[in-house]
Amino acid sequence: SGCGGKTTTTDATTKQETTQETNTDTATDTKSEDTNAAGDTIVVGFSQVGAESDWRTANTESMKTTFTEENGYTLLFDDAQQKQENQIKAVRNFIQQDVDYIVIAPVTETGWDTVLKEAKDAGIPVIIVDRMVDVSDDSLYEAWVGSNFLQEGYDAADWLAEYLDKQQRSAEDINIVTLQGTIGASAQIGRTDGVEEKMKEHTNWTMLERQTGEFTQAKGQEVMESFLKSYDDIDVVIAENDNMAFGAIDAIKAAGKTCGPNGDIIILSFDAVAAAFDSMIAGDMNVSIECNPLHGPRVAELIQKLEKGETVDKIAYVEEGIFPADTAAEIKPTRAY
Amino acid sequence: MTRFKKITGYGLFLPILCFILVLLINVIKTPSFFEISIKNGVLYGYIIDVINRASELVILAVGMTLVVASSGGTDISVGAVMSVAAAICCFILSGGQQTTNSYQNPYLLGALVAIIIGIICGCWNGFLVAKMKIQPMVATLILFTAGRGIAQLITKGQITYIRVDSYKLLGGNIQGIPLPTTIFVVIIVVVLANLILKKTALGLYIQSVGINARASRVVGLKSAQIIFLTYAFCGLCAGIAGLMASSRIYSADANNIGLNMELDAILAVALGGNSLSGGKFSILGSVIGAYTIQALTTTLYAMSVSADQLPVYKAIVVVIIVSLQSKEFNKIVINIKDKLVSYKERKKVA
Amino acid sequence: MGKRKFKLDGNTYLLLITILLFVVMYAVGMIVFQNKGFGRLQVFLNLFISNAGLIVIAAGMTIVMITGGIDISVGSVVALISMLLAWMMENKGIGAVPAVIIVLIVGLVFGVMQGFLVAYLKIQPFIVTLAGMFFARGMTAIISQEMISIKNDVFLSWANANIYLPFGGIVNKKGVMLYPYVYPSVIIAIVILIAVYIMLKYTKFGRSIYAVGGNEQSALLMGLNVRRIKLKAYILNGFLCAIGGFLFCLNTSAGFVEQAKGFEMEAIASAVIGGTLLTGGVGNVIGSLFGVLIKGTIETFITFQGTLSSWWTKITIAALLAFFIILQSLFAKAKEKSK
Amino acid sequence: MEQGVVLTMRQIGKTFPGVIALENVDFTLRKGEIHALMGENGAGKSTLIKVLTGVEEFEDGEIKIEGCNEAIINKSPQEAQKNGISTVYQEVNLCPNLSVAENLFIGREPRHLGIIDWKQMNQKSKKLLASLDIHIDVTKALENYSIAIQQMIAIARAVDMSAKVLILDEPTSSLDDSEVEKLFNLMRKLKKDGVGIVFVTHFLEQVYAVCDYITVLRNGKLVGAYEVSQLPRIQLVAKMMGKDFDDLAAIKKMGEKECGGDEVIIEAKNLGHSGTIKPFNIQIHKGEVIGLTGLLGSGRSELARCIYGADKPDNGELFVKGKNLLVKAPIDAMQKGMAYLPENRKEEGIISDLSVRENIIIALQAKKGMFKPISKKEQEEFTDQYIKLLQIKTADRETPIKQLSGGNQQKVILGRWLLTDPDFLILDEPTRGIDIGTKTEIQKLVLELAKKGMAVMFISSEIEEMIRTCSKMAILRDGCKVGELNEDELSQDSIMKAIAGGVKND
Ligand SMILES: Nc1ncnc2c1ncn2[C@@H]1O[C@H](COP(=O)(O)OP(=O)(O)OP(=O)(O)O)[C@@H](O)[C@H]1O
Ligand SMILES: Nc1ncnc2c1ncn2[C@@H]1O[C@H](COP(=O)(O)OP(=O)(O)OP(=O)(O)O)[C@@H](O)[C@H]1O
Ligand SMILES: [Mg+2]
Ligand SMILES: [Mg+2]
Repeated sequence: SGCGGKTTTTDATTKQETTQETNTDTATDTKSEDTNAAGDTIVVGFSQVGAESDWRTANTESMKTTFTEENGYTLLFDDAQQKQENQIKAVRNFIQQDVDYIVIAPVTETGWDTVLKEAKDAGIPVIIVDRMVDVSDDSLYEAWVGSNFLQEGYDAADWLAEYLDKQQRSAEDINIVTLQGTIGASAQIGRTDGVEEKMKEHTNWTMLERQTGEFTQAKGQEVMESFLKSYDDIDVVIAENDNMAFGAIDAIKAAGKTCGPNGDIIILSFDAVAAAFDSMIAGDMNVSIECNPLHGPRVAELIQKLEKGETVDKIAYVEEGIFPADTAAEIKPTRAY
Repeated sequence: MTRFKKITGYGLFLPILCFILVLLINVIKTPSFFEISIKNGVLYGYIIDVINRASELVILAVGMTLVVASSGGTDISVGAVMSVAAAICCFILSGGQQTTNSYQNPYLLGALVAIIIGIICGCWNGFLVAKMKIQPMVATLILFTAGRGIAQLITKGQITYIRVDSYKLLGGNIQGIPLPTTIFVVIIVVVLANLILKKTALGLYIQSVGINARASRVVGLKSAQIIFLTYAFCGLCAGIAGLMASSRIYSADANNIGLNMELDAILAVALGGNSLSGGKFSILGSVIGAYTIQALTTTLYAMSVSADQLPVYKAIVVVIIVSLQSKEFNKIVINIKDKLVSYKERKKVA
Repeated sequence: MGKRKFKLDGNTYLLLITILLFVVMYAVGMIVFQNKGFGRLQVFLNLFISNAGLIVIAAGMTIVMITGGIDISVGSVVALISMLLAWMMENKGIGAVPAVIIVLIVGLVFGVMQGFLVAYLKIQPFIVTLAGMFFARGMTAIISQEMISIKNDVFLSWANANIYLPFGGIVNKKGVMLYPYVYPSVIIAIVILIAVYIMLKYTKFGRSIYAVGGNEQSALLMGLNVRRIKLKAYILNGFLCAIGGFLFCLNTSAGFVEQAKGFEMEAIASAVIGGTLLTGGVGNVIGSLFGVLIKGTIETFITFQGTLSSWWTKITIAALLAFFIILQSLFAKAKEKSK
Repeated sequence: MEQGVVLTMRQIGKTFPGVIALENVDFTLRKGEIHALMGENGAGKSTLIKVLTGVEEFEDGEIKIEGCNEAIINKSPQEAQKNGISTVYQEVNLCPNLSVAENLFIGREPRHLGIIDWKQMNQKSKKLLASLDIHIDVTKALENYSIAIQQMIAIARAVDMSAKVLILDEPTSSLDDSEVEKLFNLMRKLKKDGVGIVFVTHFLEQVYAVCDYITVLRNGKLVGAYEVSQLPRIQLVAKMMGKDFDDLAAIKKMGEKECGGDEVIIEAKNLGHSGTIKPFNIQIHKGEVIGLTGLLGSGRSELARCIYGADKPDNGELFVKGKNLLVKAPIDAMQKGMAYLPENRKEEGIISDLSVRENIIIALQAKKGMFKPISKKEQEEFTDQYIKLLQIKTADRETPIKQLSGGNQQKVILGRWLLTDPDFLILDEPTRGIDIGTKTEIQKLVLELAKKGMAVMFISSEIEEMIRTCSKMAILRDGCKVGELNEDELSQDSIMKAIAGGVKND
């Protein structure tokens, strides 16, 4: 399993497609196997964060389409409505429902010791997806599947350096503002840190200000409006998700400035949701760094291995790409979400 | 002295004073706050931002004021209702697709249905409060919980984008008019509400029911009907606010449209000098309260206060404002002043 | 007078109805999810384990609601308490016991401040506690924007000290014998609940809370020190809130800005479902306990159902809540009529 | 302090915005004395009491109480209680949600090891109320009982505090004669024990029945303090009103009433509300004043409420001018020309934060409907008209009604209903808390209205008042209408007999 490194965009998409295909294969395998052996489905309890974004909905969808009856699974889905307390409750109830596997997309990284211990005591393996959990004992979960947010941060900074190079601006002073995600979210931390670390390599880059836009378009716009009034010479906006970038673009336009590949301000964003491609095609956004929500097949792969008694890697990153504006029109139709 | 008394005795004096005080913070901290320029033929500046951004809140506060006045309770579902209205509007306009570049149905249809849905939500709340006699906060808790779910159901859990320029007009600017459209909507809503209250006896009815529902029944008012009406109206306001918020981001974001707006709306009502236990009310007070809140938020942004720490400052300012408005606080201050004066006098004598 | 007949006043009646509805609801769950283990004792105990903090906080909420007030700051205060605990133990190296004592004091101080504003400056409780809500949430962010996991051994040993019941063991699918258990937090919550019950019913202070809520002006004219009573009620609430926050933290073992969002609504809803009036003067912590259990059962239903999407989850919770509230109101109306 | 004096108030001054409520008022109360505080509505009686007990702050003067050399200022009722002053305020001030027993003992509950002894408290309460001849379930919430019972409970509470000074502000306004007698016995007993009692009332005969001393206030100023024996009735009234007054003699029935004909305005057939009033039949003719009489709790108010629809009747039929009327809410009755002045002023009468003007026009406005607002000018005219007619003492027509004295509030409510120009007017204790001068005016008014053809239902605890105004009387007992007395049968004796007839002691 590759760690969302610098793959070219085309590569990423093809890879993605292939993983999906292989998965359907394994799935069919499982089914035949199951009917042969126990005639029983594998019961998977999945505790999801909520449906707070398109990304999350795609993630849920991926799980639901993977763990179907046809593929030999029974999925118990629980939505935590963005509350960790609810997830803890759900896991406890999964244990009582005698599920075979528990999959958690944690709301927070912290606070999992107690309930994971309960699962372990009941002999139920746990797989973590998306955000990591911060527990004292690694053996409390079998594996983790997700994105490498830090790497996404690195990618963003590297792409920017390269882009500025191409524009022959690498020597100029570059002023950056960041619209951060909800403070404390893994994506926010990883992306902020990644960019921050790479900033050290570019002494001519200045981070004017960071402010959270809470991952929403409206807040992103409001904060950007404020930035634009405080600073006259913003060169780059880093929005830690696409929605905030949309808000920023509107604010920039309202202030009488332009953005995108042909504009005054470079817009750098994360997630690469479908709407981001529209925005890039419209020439408003420069780049979006992917955050792949399609975790289902990857998790199924792990479960199959565990069923066979094989050991699995503790950490499994999903594939992720970088999508600059010039390739957007071409790639959009191939995207799954 | 008497004139001064007359001014200070005027009901809206304190809310207005507080609003001005909040603005004055900027004179010291961010002098550029009051600059207004023209960009792209549109007025541009912090003050314009305040007026523009406060629009949804103002409209919600108008509806909330009446709900509070008539039932002595609050409607905590307005934020969720906003998102339902936005979702249904975008759903109709996009014809069910996730994103669209042209209207699949006429805009008016979408807007109308959205507003009607807002009213229906209000009616549901009104039914529970007025007819079923359920306590307002709990009655509206139902839609508060379900609202965003319904909105997500409509949008299938995704953000529905309407990428049509005319959709942005409501939350943006109409070509050739230098002021944001929202201002006009606000003016219409506020004026309309005031007209209804002044030109009919509804205002008196609402106050009467809010002060003493039993006595109001005896004098021939249908308390239930009046309470119901205010909730329906509040739903209408939420519907309009939802359309506005949706237009700003030309999409329906079920999770975030109107998030936590109910609290600010209630706060606006209180900052406007209205009692949350019902009865006498002033719409204008709530309007000023709403602008005060937005002015505070914008001010803090202008001062680069981080969004997640912003509530601390907001809390402090709110406490100061409501303390200033509290009669007890005045009494204490006067007491202390008296004591100081008499102490000084005694010293002089001695 | 002849033999004393068993009479029910309106409020006891409502409490009984609430309890009855809970029992019926739970029974329905047992039938519907018969094959899925809903009937296990542990599922019932989980209601308490998962809601220990909420039980205590709902008790505090009940107290302020009886005075005719409300406290919407509790969710934020819980987050602040959790964050403080995590921050003190992990970043400052303070021991678990002193850390807990400090947060209890913080809760008290918070209660004093809110109580002072409500009782002495006569500012509307909703607004005071709304400011409290903003303040506590903001302070949480100021302390740390990052999540802090609690690794303190003493603290974790409290959190993970399963207290097993000696009976009712079940062998699960994996062949593991599971005995029903609870955590110390549950015991603490129940002890506090009983203490508050006694306080409300059998102490002078408890009764004066009801008097103040029933009619503040009258209470004043009857010679009660209304301000002091209100202040005390808020202080007690702040203290209970801190304990609740501590129990909550035992369950989640972490400090985090976004924690316990919307907790205040859960506490208020629990109290109201349990028969407390937002207008004051009426309420009972036993009712609030059942309010919490009903909310917990609704959530358990959803988990056991296991196929609801995010939005259907919200809608279903709301529908069950609506069903419950409306049923309760119908019973109340019927009672009113028969009077 | 003089020997035997428990309380002195000197040069008390108190102003409210726009009103000088008290100016240079002196008041002296001796041990074992029942001291009447008299004056017209709004004279400042209640204010003087509130100043004394710390409900309101006062600006000038000093208060001394036995046992303290220094002048005291009670900052709160709690302090006043500690200083030995126990008070029954004009409006019933108890907690409706608490049980009767708790209302009696709140703040001083019997405790055992710091824990309230409920059993003892209930027993004590029972005994205490029994001493006033009230036998009710003390564990039930107070709100279940009528205003009269609540008044008795408030009195019992104050009496039981064993204070040096007992203040009773219009305690008898909603009591009937037998209850009043019980109260007087109690007061006499306390007097013997050396308690100083301040007694406010508008019933002159009560003053002469129990009081030793009278202090008269007029317009916030002291008129004088007199021994009862030195101040005959006529003079007392003159002192209160500041002019001579031809007292009760004048209110004799003003000649023969023109019989309003036989037109039946209201007819109830088997009308009833389960739980409060058993099905009854009644016929009320045009120009008739029908009185309802009965013991406390006999269901007089309930009968009236049932006709008006304040409690929706659940069986029987009601005919208004021959047409069947289905009353769902009071507004339906109002549309058909009914009006109802409720007995419970605080809960069902005043809309406290609204101004006098708004309180007066609200019923007419409700009747007209939302879309026909009465113009501001008209509103002001109406208001001024009734302020004048009923001599309402208010600083301004925009004053919130809650700032008016109790009696003046009652006048506003009466004005509210007269403004709707009803065909059938129900008055439940209309003269409650109203001073003697205005009371006569109101009685005259009722007769005048009847003469003009209005049908009136009149409920009052004062039998004399009823005899003076009523042309017919219905007798109630235990929530059941048991008979009617015609004009020629009306006399104190016959009524008493009818009420008592068949009453068993339980
Ligand atoms: N809170 C207040 N604010 C303003 N004015 C008040 C207030 N309370 C009383 N007043 C005024 O003070 C005057 C005296 O009122 P008070 O209640 O003492 O009269 P009263 O003698 O008790 O009359 P009644 O016999 O009707 O009870 C009245 O004119 C009244 O309007
Ligand atoms: N002495 C009593 N004992 C028990 N219950 C009583 C008593 N007096 C009143 N009640 C209760 O109060 C209810 C209403 O009584 P209420 O006093 O209003 O009747 P009423 O005839 O209108 O008398 P009034 O209007 O003079 O107070 C009665 O139906 C009864 O339930
Ligand atoms: Mg008085
Ligand atoms: Mg009565």
